[in-house]
Amino acid sequence: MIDNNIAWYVLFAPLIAAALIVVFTRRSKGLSSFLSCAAVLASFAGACLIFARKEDAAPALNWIEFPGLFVVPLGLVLDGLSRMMLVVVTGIGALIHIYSLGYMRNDEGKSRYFAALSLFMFAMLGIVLSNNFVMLFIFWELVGFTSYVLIGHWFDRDAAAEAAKKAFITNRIGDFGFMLGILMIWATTGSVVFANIAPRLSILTSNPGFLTAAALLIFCGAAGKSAQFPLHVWLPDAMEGPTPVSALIHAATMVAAGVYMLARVAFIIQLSPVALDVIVWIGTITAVMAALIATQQNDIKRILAYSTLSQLGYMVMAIGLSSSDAAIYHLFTHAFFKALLFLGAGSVIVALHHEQDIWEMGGLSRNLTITFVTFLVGALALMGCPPFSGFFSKDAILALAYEHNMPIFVLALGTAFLTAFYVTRLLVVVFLGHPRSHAARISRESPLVMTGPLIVLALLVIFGGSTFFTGQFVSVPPEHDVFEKVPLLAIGALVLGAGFAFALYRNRPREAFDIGFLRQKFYIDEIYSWLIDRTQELLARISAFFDRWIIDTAGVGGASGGTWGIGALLRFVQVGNLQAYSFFFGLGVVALIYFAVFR
Amino acid sequence: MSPFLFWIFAGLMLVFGAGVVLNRNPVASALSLVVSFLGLAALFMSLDAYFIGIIQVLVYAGAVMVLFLFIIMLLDLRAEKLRKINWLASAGGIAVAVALSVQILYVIGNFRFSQQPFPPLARSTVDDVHHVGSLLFENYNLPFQIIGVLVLVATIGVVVLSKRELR
Amino acid sequence: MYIELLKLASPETVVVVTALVVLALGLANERTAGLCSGVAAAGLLFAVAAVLMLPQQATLFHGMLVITPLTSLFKIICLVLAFFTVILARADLSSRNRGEYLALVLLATIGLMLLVGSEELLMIFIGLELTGLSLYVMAGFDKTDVRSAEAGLKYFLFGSTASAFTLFGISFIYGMTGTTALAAIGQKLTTAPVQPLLFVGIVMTLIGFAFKIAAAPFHLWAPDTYQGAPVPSAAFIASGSKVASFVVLGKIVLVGFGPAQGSAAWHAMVAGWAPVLAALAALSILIGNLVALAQTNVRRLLAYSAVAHAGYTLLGLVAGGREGFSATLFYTTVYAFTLVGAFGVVALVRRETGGDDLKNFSGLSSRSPLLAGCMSIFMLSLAGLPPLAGFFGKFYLFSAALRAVDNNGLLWLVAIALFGSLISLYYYLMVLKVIFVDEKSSSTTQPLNPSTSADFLQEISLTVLAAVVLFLGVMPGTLVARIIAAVQ
Amino acid sequence: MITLGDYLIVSGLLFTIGFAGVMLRRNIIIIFMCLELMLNAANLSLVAFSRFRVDAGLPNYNAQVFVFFIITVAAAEVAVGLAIIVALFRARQTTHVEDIASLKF
Repeated sequence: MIDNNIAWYVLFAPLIAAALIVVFTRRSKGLSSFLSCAAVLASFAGACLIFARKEDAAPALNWIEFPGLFVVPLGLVLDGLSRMMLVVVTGIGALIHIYSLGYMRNDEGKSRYFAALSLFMFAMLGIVLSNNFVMLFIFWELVGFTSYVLIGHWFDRDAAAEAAKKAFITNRIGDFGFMLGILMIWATTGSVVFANIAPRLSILTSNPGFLTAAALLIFCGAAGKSAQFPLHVWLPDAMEGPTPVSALIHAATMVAAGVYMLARVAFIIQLSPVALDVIVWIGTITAVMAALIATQQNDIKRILAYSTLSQLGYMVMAIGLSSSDAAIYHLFTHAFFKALLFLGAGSVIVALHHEQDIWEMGGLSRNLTITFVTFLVGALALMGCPPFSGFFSKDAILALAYEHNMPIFVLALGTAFLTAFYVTRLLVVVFLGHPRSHAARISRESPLVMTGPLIVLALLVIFGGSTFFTGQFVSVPPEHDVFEKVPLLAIGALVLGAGFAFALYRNRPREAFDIGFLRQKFYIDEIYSWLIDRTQELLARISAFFDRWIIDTAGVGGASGGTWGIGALLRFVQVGNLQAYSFFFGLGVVALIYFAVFR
Repeated sequence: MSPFLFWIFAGLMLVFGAGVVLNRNPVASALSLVVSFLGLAALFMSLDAYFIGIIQVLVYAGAVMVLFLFIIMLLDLRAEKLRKINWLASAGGIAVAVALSVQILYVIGNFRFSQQPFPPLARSTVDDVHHVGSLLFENYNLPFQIIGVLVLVATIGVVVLSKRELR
Repeated sequence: MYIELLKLASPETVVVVTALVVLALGLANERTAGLCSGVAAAGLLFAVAAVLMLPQQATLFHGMLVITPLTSLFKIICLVLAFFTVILARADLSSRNRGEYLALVLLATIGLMLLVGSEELLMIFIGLELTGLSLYVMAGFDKTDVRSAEAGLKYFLFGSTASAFTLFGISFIYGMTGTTALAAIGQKLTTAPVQPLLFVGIVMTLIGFAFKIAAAPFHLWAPDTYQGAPVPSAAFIASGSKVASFVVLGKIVLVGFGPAQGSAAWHAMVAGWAPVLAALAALSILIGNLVALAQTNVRRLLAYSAVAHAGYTLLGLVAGGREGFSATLFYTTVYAFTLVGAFGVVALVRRETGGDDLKNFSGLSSRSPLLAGCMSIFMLSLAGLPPLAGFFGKFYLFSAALRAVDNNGLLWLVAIALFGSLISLYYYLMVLKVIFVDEKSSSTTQPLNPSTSADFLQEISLTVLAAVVLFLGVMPGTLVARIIAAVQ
Repeated sequence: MITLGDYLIVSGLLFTIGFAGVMLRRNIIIIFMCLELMLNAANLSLVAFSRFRVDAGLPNYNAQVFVFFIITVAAAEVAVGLAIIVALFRARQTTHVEDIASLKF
């Protein structure tokens, strides 16, 4: 009855749901959402089954096969890593689907939303299960595409459309490098299957420069998807999408895909010390920078977005310190508490009729008790408060940094302090004190479909703290009792940051201090838009130049005699098009002959 | 053929070829073209290709030139008005043309067989019509039939394009 | 022998007869336009059947007519592309002179089939000219539109110049080897010493094909022609003519000029056709993508993107070998189907709104979700997003290029190509953005022509094309396996 | 003594003269004539190669057949080209390339 193909069912259930919605049930919103939820629950059940039966091997078949020339196997990989990710992705995905039933209940495009959500689940599961680079890349792109659709769900809002475009284009820049890296690896080792690349690594190590280039190019892809500096700009803007999407894509799963991919190919990256150095520093820079920016944001979702960036920085840091175990451990715990935080934020936002500015909230702990308690659990985990899951996983990374690289450790500790600071600020401003707006005063708790997932997630976060529970899923790095001072320092930073923020923001109606530099996110967006403007202007100039050069015929006779220099050039340029066409033709011929014969 | 005659006909061909380019009046250009092709036909004959030479004269002087003249008359084209000559464009075009000819001449100069004199023929080639014809109907039968299709295309095209639309 | 010829050239014969019938029908009565299309389509399907009945291997007249699985496959592809062009012509042109137009499409198809099925330079030249002449006339066919004649003229002038260069090159090749059959040329070149005259001959021969596939800097005609010509003509120029040109270009360089390949590796360039094609490819990718960014007319945009795609496709030939050639063939086939589809959407939009600028596409998603969906599949495939056929084609091409030369010598070219496809995403998405997001501005434009049965037929064919693009992306093996098996 | 090289040089010169005309002239009809020059340059070199490649005491007639085809094709091409000019002239009243530039960027 249950055969080996169960992994395939897990993978395809959401795709079938998406197809059914698109083809048949577009008109019926209720049925569409039901289909989508049913599919993801089925996948979750399957994932649990796979998780329980560890002996199952992954069935494989060849997708495209030409012996000796080109083989792309269509295979799934089922190891500890992917089993764990399967459960996390489908589990959190299921919760978020259910939550969406409440959050999106009155939305016009509910069918479209659920179709995209299902498609996203399919793509994400594909990334998790792929056993080769080609499939991984295809699902990778599909994830990018669906997240583009979901971010731009409310495409009639300009900001949402812009954010979607930004996300997509930034990701493409990363993917450009990723694909080049894949091609380089494949060209040298002759295989795209992870398991087959591993025994042939000696070919790569003989050429360290090439290896480093390939590793860094692959990292490019991860940097795009996991929003690492300098490709991080899309993630905060992506908060324009519906909140469940933020929770699913931009907290728990998609952004983690980069880290997951790095863990998958860690065996390649770890061969190149240079690449590891670059990766660890990029991770650290992202962590510190995002934490700094988060301290000055006012939008509740943006604060969470920057905290995501910062936590992803930690994970990448761990990869750079060649411990994918620690990275995955943090990914695992982070997925739960960050999804919890986003869903909590969504509950707040719905209660306040889509108000996202934290200074318009305040005192919500009285009206939104469940949301407050669960949010508090998530926040404590994010800060790294001892009994909760975040503490252990963060501690593992800190210990790692302490062991290998002191400057990184100091910066990581500083980030921990900043994290505690801004999370406490968020808690205090949103939930404590007095309501600062009418909406906040009359707010009411969200319905059960929304609070239910919150409670489940909060319980998971609490249990996540126990090594016994977590150990079932990930290989927890062994505790280094030598470094007892690391946890102590971490708790110190936590207490310091939290206390500082508590003192600063208690009963304060507006921002305590204003640092424009941080508020404007280091002006990185401005720099980018300046660069883009310059590029566009350059392109416009080039095209105008061509325009005049080849095409413009009007006023040849009357072309003002003008000064000799530019005037003469322009007149040459205005020869009338066909003549110029044949001139370029001739120039091309002469150049080619020169190139082929005389060079 | 003696070198003297060769250079006479080659010179004729090139000078009148240049005349096609340089003449302002389309009619004069068309006539230069014919003279140039007469020179070319003479060169063909010097290469013992009598049939091709005669075809050249018949087709170009008899058909193509008439077609050109016909269109020039039909459209009532006079000598080009003295438009402002775009010196820079001309200079660019000439530069490219000179560069191309230098390349071609250099390459031909370095060609291994370019100093090869006329290889002797075993038989007279006055019956080359026979040889060409038999090749045409045996080995080159397929392209010969395709040429028929090609002429059909040209006919349809000319009729369709130059027919006046009735409105 | 003539019986043999008739048997082996039966598909061509079927098409010629169909063309004559269509021509006669069209001349007989102005009102038989629908019948003409039907007969033409039926004739093309008959020809496909005739191709299927050809023997596996045959050679006539020293390679003038060669039948292999490869030529049969691509004859079918050309016939199918012509079939879609005929359907496209139903919606676009007024019924005036329909018979002549369809006859020209059919005759051009014969040219393509001859090109595909020949390994002899004379035959290839005549095939080029036959295709070329028909396409020139097709480009200038619409006399109610001034720009059509201009498109025809530009295409004609460029085409004749390019074919003069090709001919001059062929004469040099003939002079060096004493033959015009590709296989014999290849044999001669392995023993003959390498001479500069040979390279000049090769470069000049390649120019004619660079023109046909619209590779920079011989692409300048393409934007004007794609924009000015009637839509079906432009579609056929961009698809059928390109596919056949790539097939025959591949055969010429790999079979005929094989020994003079040289190398385009970054550190070890060796003179030959490979570096020449590499230069063309790099230039095409850069120019095509950069200029496409600035376009506001969808057909011009497609033209510049066609230039860029010619560049990508050349990568496979630069790589050479069986794998490279297969990659090129697969990519150009996929591209041709995608482009016919895209032009089909353009034709319907043009019919409905009277133009093909980007602004005519605004709000297409609400007017016709089907067209919008098809167009997004075509655009995303051109952009190379998985899981569409364009992605797999690119992946195959690039990997073939990387593996062909030792030590990743072609990495520079692949990097340029990847960079180009990164840029290209921007303008493809621009089209999609206009279609899906710019809703409001469209409500003012009233449809000029209500939809008719011809539209319905076209929508079906567009859906089929979109399905093909999707299918070839998900299961590329079905086509690639055939191509690889067919390429020796 | 006249050699193969002489014929090739003359042919190359004729070709570049023709191409120069294509690039320089603005009257489309004259551009067509220049195209004819280019085609005939190719014919000349083909016939020259054929004469200098003697087998069994006869010139290689294959090239002459090739030339025969080229002449036919060229005539068809001229006809089509001139028809395009007529169509264009009806629409625009001009045969000057610089007046034909409605299609641009």
